[in-house]
Amino acid sequence: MGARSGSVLVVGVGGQGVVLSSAVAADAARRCGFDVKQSEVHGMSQRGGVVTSHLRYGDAVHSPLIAAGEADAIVALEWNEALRALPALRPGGTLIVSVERILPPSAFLDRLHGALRYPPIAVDLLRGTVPDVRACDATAVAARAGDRRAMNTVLLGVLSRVMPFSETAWDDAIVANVPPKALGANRAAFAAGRALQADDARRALARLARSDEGGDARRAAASLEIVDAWCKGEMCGICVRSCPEYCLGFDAEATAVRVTRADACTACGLCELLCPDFAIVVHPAVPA
Amino acid sequence: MSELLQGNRACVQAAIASGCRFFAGYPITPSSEIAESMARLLPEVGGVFMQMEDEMASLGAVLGASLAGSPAMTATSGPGFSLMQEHIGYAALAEIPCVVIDVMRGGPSTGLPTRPSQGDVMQARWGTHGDHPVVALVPASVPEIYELTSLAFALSERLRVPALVLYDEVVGHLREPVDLGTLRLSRAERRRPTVEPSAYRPYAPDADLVPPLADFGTGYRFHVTGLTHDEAGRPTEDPAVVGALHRRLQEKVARARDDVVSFAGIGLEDAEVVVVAYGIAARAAERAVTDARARGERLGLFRPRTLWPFPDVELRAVAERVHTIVVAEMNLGQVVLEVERIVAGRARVEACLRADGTALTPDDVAHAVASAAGALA
Amino acid sequence: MTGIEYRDRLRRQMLPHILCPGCGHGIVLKALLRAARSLELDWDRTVFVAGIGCSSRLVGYIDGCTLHTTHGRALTFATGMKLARPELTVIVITGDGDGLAIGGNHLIHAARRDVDLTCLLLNNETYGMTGGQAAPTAEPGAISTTTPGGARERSFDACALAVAAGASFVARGATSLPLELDGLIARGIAHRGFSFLEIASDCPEYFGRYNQLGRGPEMLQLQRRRLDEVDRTLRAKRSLGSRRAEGPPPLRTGVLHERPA
Amino acid sequence: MSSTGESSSSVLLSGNEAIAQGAREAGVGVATGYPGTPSTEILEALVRSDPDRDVYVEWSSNEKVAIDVALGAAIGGTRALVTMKHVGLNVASDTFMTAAYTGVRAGLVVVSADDPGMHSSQNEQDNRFVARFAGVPLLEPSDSAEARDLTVAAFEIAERFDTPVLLRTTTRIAHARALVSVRPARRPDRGGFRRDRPKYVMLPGFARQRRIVLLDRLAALAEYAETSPLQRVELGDLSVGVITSSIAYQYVREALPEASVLKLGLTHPLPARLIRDFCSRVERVLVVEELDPYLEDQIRALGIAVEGKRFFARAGELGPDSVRAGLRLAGAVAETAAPAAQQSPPTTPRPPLLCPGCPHVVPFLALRQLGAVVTGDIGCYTLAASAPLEAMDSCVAMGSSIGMAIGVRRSGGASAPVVAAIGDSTFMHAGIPALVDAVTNGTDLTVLILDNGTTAMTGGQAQPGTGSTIRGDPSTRIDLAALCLALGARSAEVVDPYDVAATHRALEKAVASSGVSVVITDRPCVEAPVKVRDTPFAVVAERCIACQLCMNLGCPSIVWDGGLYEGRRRVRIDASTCTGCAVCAQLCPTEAMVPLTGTAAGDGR
Repeated sequence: MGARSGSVLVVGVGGQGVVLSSAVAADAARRCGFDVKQSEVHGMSQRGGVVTSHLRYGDAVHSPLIAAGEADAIVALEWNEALRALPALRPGGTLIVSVERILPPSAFLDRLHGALRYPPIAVDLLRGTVPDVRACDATAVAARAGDRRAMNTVLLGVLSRVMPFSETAWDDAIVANVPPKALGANRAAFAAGRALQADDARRALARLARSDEGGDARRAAASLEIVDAWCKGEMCGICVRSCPEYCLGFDAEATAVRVTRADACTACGLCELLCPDFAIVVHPAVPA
Repeated sequence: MSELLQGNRACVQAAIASGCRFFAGYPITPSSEIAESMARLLPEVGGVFMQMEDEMASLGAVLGASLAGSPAMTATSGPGFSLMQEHIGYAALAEIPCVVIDVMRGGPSTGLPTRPSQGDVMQARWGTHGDHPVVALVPASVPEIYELTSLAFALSERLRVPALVLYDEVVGHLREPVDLGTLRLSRAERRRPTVEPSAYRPYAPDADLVPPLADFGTGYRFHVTGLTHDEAGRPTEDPAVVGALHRRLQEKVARARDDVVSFAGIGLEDAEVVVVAYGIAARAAERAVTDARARGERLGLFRPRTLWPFPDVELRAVAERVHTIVVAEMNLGQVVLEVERIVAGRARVEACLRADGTALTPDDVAHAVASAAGALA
Repeated sequence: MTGIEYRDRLRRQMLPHILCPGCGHGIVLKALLRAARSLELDWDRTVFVAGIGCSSRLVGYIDGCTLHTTHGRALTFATGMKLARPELTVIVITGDGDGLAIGGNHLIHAARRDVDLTCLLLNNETYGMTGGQAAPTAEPGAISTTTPGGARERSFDACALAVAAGASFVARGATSLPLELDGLIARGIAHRGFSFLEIASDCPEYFGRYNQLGRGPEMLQLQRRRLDEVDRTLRAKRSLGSRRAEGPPPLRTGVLHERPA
Repeated sequence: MSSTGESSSSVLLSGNEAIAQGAREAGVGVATGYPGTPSTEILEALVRSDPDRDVYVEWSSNEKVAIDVALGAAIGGTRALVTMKHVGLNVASDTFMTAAYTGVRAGLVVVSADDPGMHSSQNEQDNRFVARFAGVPLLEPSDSAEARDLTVAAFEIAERFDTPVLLRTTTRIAHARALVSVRPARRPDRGGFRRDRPKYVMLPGFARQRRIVLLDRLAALAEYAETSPLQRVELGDLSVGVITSSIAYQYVREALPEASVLKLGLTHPLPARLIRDFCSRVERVLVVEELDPYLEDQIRALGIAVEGKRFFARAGELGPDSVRAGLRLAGAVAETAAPAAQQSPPTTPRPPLLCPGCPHVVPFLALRQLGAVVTGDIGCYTLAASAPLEAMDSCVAMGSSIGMAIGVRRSGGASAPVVAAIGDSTFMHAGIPALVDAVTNGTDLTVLILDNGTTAMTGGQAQPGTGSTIRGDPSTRIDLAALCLALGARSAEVVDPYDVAATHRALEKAVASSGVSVVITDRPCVEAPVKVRDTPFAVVAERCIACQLCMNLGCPSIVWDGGLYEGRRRVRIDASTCTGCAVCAQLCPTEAMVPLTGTAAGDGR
């Protein structure tokens, strides 16, 4: 592909508006006379999963997909997805990212220690390998522009600074693709994004850092004291059903409760709280 | 110095003088004056008067107060007495001291609210379900109301039993000159535990078979229940424990019999015919007996002051010497059955009964005696 | 959260208790003991009074001054005791049948008198001790041994009744929200005057079985389903228009009424 | 380039939209299908393009019904389109195979949208073989423009040769958007039905004759394939020739802009002469195709030494990287230094999830707690197999859940209760016969029908339980409970899946009962056809005891909060995504979850 071509990878999480953003950019490209191909994956990925949309434009485009290391720009609506998409970026390419964090339930698996399974948001660190990182808190910008949901369009505004599409083409594409009732907010969001200076993300970063303060990482699993003679076993079963960690089961005769997953216990105490028979006492482990 | 005092008022004065500091009751004729007097007088001595929503509540409150250490009583009449039966049983099993005054009126049901009767005497014995000891006193005069109400408190506190005082509408509303200074007040303190709280077993009896009773709120923690229980107060169905409990409850009263049972008599030493009567009926009988004796007839009077336990040994001794016993009572024959059981053929037993809302008269008794004598002749 | 020690307030030698598997009453007792501990009640001057029924059995397991009275009459004993010895803290545990049927009169009068008592009424909509007969709180349609075709009478709203009768503190809690119970009970005890707390509890053995409500765990969930806000949320929702059954009546928890005694 | 220089005849269309466009231009009169990614949008686009309702469009109850309707339409004289995903063709194949015998009258085009890479499918079957198996012509577009062109051509071929035509796309074609030159739609021709029993009544005597017709037709088609404009020879550098089709063509073109390419649009029957000719002109022939060596094996069978799957993966989707790598491996492109791609720092995986407020969550929470063996089915609820619900033990094909449950039950291998979990749409699709089987053979079984009133997995298409058609017109809604009872189920309890207790209870009761017991959960999908966004819930932080029981729902709206309670993380609800289903509030033991407008602010406790 010659100089008059380019590719943009838009990434995010289902529901964020990845496809719409990509469609707007594709339409802008078309309006500027380029051949365009745009591809995304539907299906299960729309259920809270990763959504990626490849946009390629040029005089003649064959592949709808961008090869690794060939994207001129990545527009990431979410931090984790930005990192996941990085191998697509060509050397010297531009990463446009909102310091948005959408945490999948799998990020919360370590309930005992409260450690979040999510890559730290470190924009400055990233600049070491990707010189042109344009980070912002797109949701905050969009909110100021009128509708926080237009965060994707804020990023298009940022993108418009590095794309060879005219402002008119962008605006026409927005008008053609955005539902009429959201048009005002999206136009404002686009303008705000286009006007954005780098490093509009500092406040968001501070906020996210605060919420990253995890639990007591030193905590060990708790121990449970069960008085078999008082326990009414399977006929009751309240504790077994209440345990958030599925730590409890029954003994062979199902007459008393047994701890089946001792290391998963977080000492939340629900079993003790809800045991009507005084049969369980939770002894939280003392921090080392 | 004597004063003119109504029976119901005498009852109140005796109770307060005997340490009663809690009264809970529900209005009912012909006992209402007791509650009214209590409402006035109890606060003056630092006591508590409560008008409750019904008789069950009244005796419930009395039992609660008693467990908190207050000698307590209630007063009622037949319908209310019926309602109290469950709690009388509770007091008997849980051994909670309390005094219940039943001012008897004509029944059954609403019956004759303002008329006298002696129809509750068997209810007093067997009104609550199950075997249980009961102490029931039957005063025949205003002074005796005073003395026996006082005695009821003493017995109740000492034996941890419900003590009942039964008198009828006539005695309750009767005004008689009374010199309170000359009347006997009985004093018996509730026995409190002397052991450490940790060693306290609320139903472990002393030698007299009565367990000491701690007041709630004094450091002793224990369980009181209407379920049959062991000495620690824990519910049990162990036949050995249950049987022993029932026997002890009976036996503790039996052992105290000599302090409980009392009666009065006229001419018992030489009588050929003896009239057995209690309460207001005994006063008619007394007139009939004294009139007859004035005529030289060998008529006697046996007047129980304790109906339950009945002075049975004493009456049996009398029966050995007489040929006829006439039981005069204002019902269709209740105590007469007990007398027949006690006499057991040693003498003829005849009844002089009246259940029409009016009091027995001396003539009624005289007639009955005469017809008994006639039948004999 | 469970840090407040309550086990030393139990008559351990009496355990295990006689209540059926999954019965919610034990949860209430634990909350009561925690609440008492948090208030630092003088245990020698606290008396627990109960009537007759499953819930009333709870007092037997408290290592304290406990009085297990006759059916329906716990409040009368409590009233007498409190008046005779005002320094006592008197806490009554009763059930729906005990407190609203046979003892209903005592309840309304205790509320009216506003004597400084705390009354916990454990509502499991049934007579458990006698084998699952209809209680006055059983909703119309509820199956019981005495309403085999479903109850036809209206049921009591115990809290509304208590408010109307003059109770100066009225609250409702649920065994499915055990920690909230601590706070409600503590506030009830601290309140000067008659405090009435209705606590939704569960009888899986009878009410749950007869009405196909499941066992303890499901009945706890059902309570939360009935919570006012959950109930309102679900009722307002569009369904697919199918023949889904109407849910049970809502359960409003928290302090519902409070005035100085 | 002028910023206003707009290309007037071209529009950006996805492959699916382009097929709909082509069908409209070809004057299609009846279009049917069953939703299935990546085919679903074809009929939806067709409906959008047809406000005047010239075309009869329906979501059929399954692919077999869809193709029957379409075949009937075709022999009734109206051009018909039937769409499905690749596995849908398995369902439709009974008709498909024999339609090749009967032939059509008006054009019948069957679209099979394959899913290399299994983005949202349970297998990766290469349906090109099905065309060969059935003996029908196979067209493979390589982008949106060709999707339009080949659709138009498919109708023409169908009529010219009196045969159904299989138009096979893949996810990358179906869902990629590219510029397409469009022409106006044509109103459908209504040719009318002509009785022709020997042609349409496939009694053995007639069928034997039609088998011969089929073989003769294939011969004619093979001849057509040699000269069809759908085959394209792009001669360039003759050192390497590439034979390719479909999306692979695009990657090849990009990686080898100078190479000679035989780009096949009609891949069954294969043009043997054309291939031989092409191969004879180049020094070396590579076959680049996605999935199986469909072209490669057939070309080898012609006695031509070609290379293909040696260099290109048989599993998964091809892409510009893998094609370039394969070509490099084959020595067809120079070993250039690949651009130094960025290393990706460690990231957190993001598997697909059930949506916030999804009515499927609670039944599976209950099934997990009941310890049931759950045979699953095809739909969003298959996600219940993954953490944290982990409550599904199999998922094979549409409607398999019930039959498999019967088998598990009869295997003696299940000591736990056996529950078949199936969506309403899937039940209508293929569950009913299996339910009949369970009833008539007296199997003790619980069937959980997850009724959300839509075909949610594919984006909310109407189905028999929806009560509306693909055009949104009201229609008779099938009463699932009545249906199941009529089929002989012992019970059919309808429960609110937002009611945690009721759902658990209903399932517990059902698994304990004998015979076939059905539990039907009744809540609309929160995403489609109407987005349900009721008052969101919020967490009253000071009430949260950080037990995290609510997190077992796997609800994306429930996340950790910054706050700690006894060293554990408190939770927070993301109000912007919470739909207000109130399920978490029923798990919470402290009533910490409250409607945002509720007592969250004025906490009186």
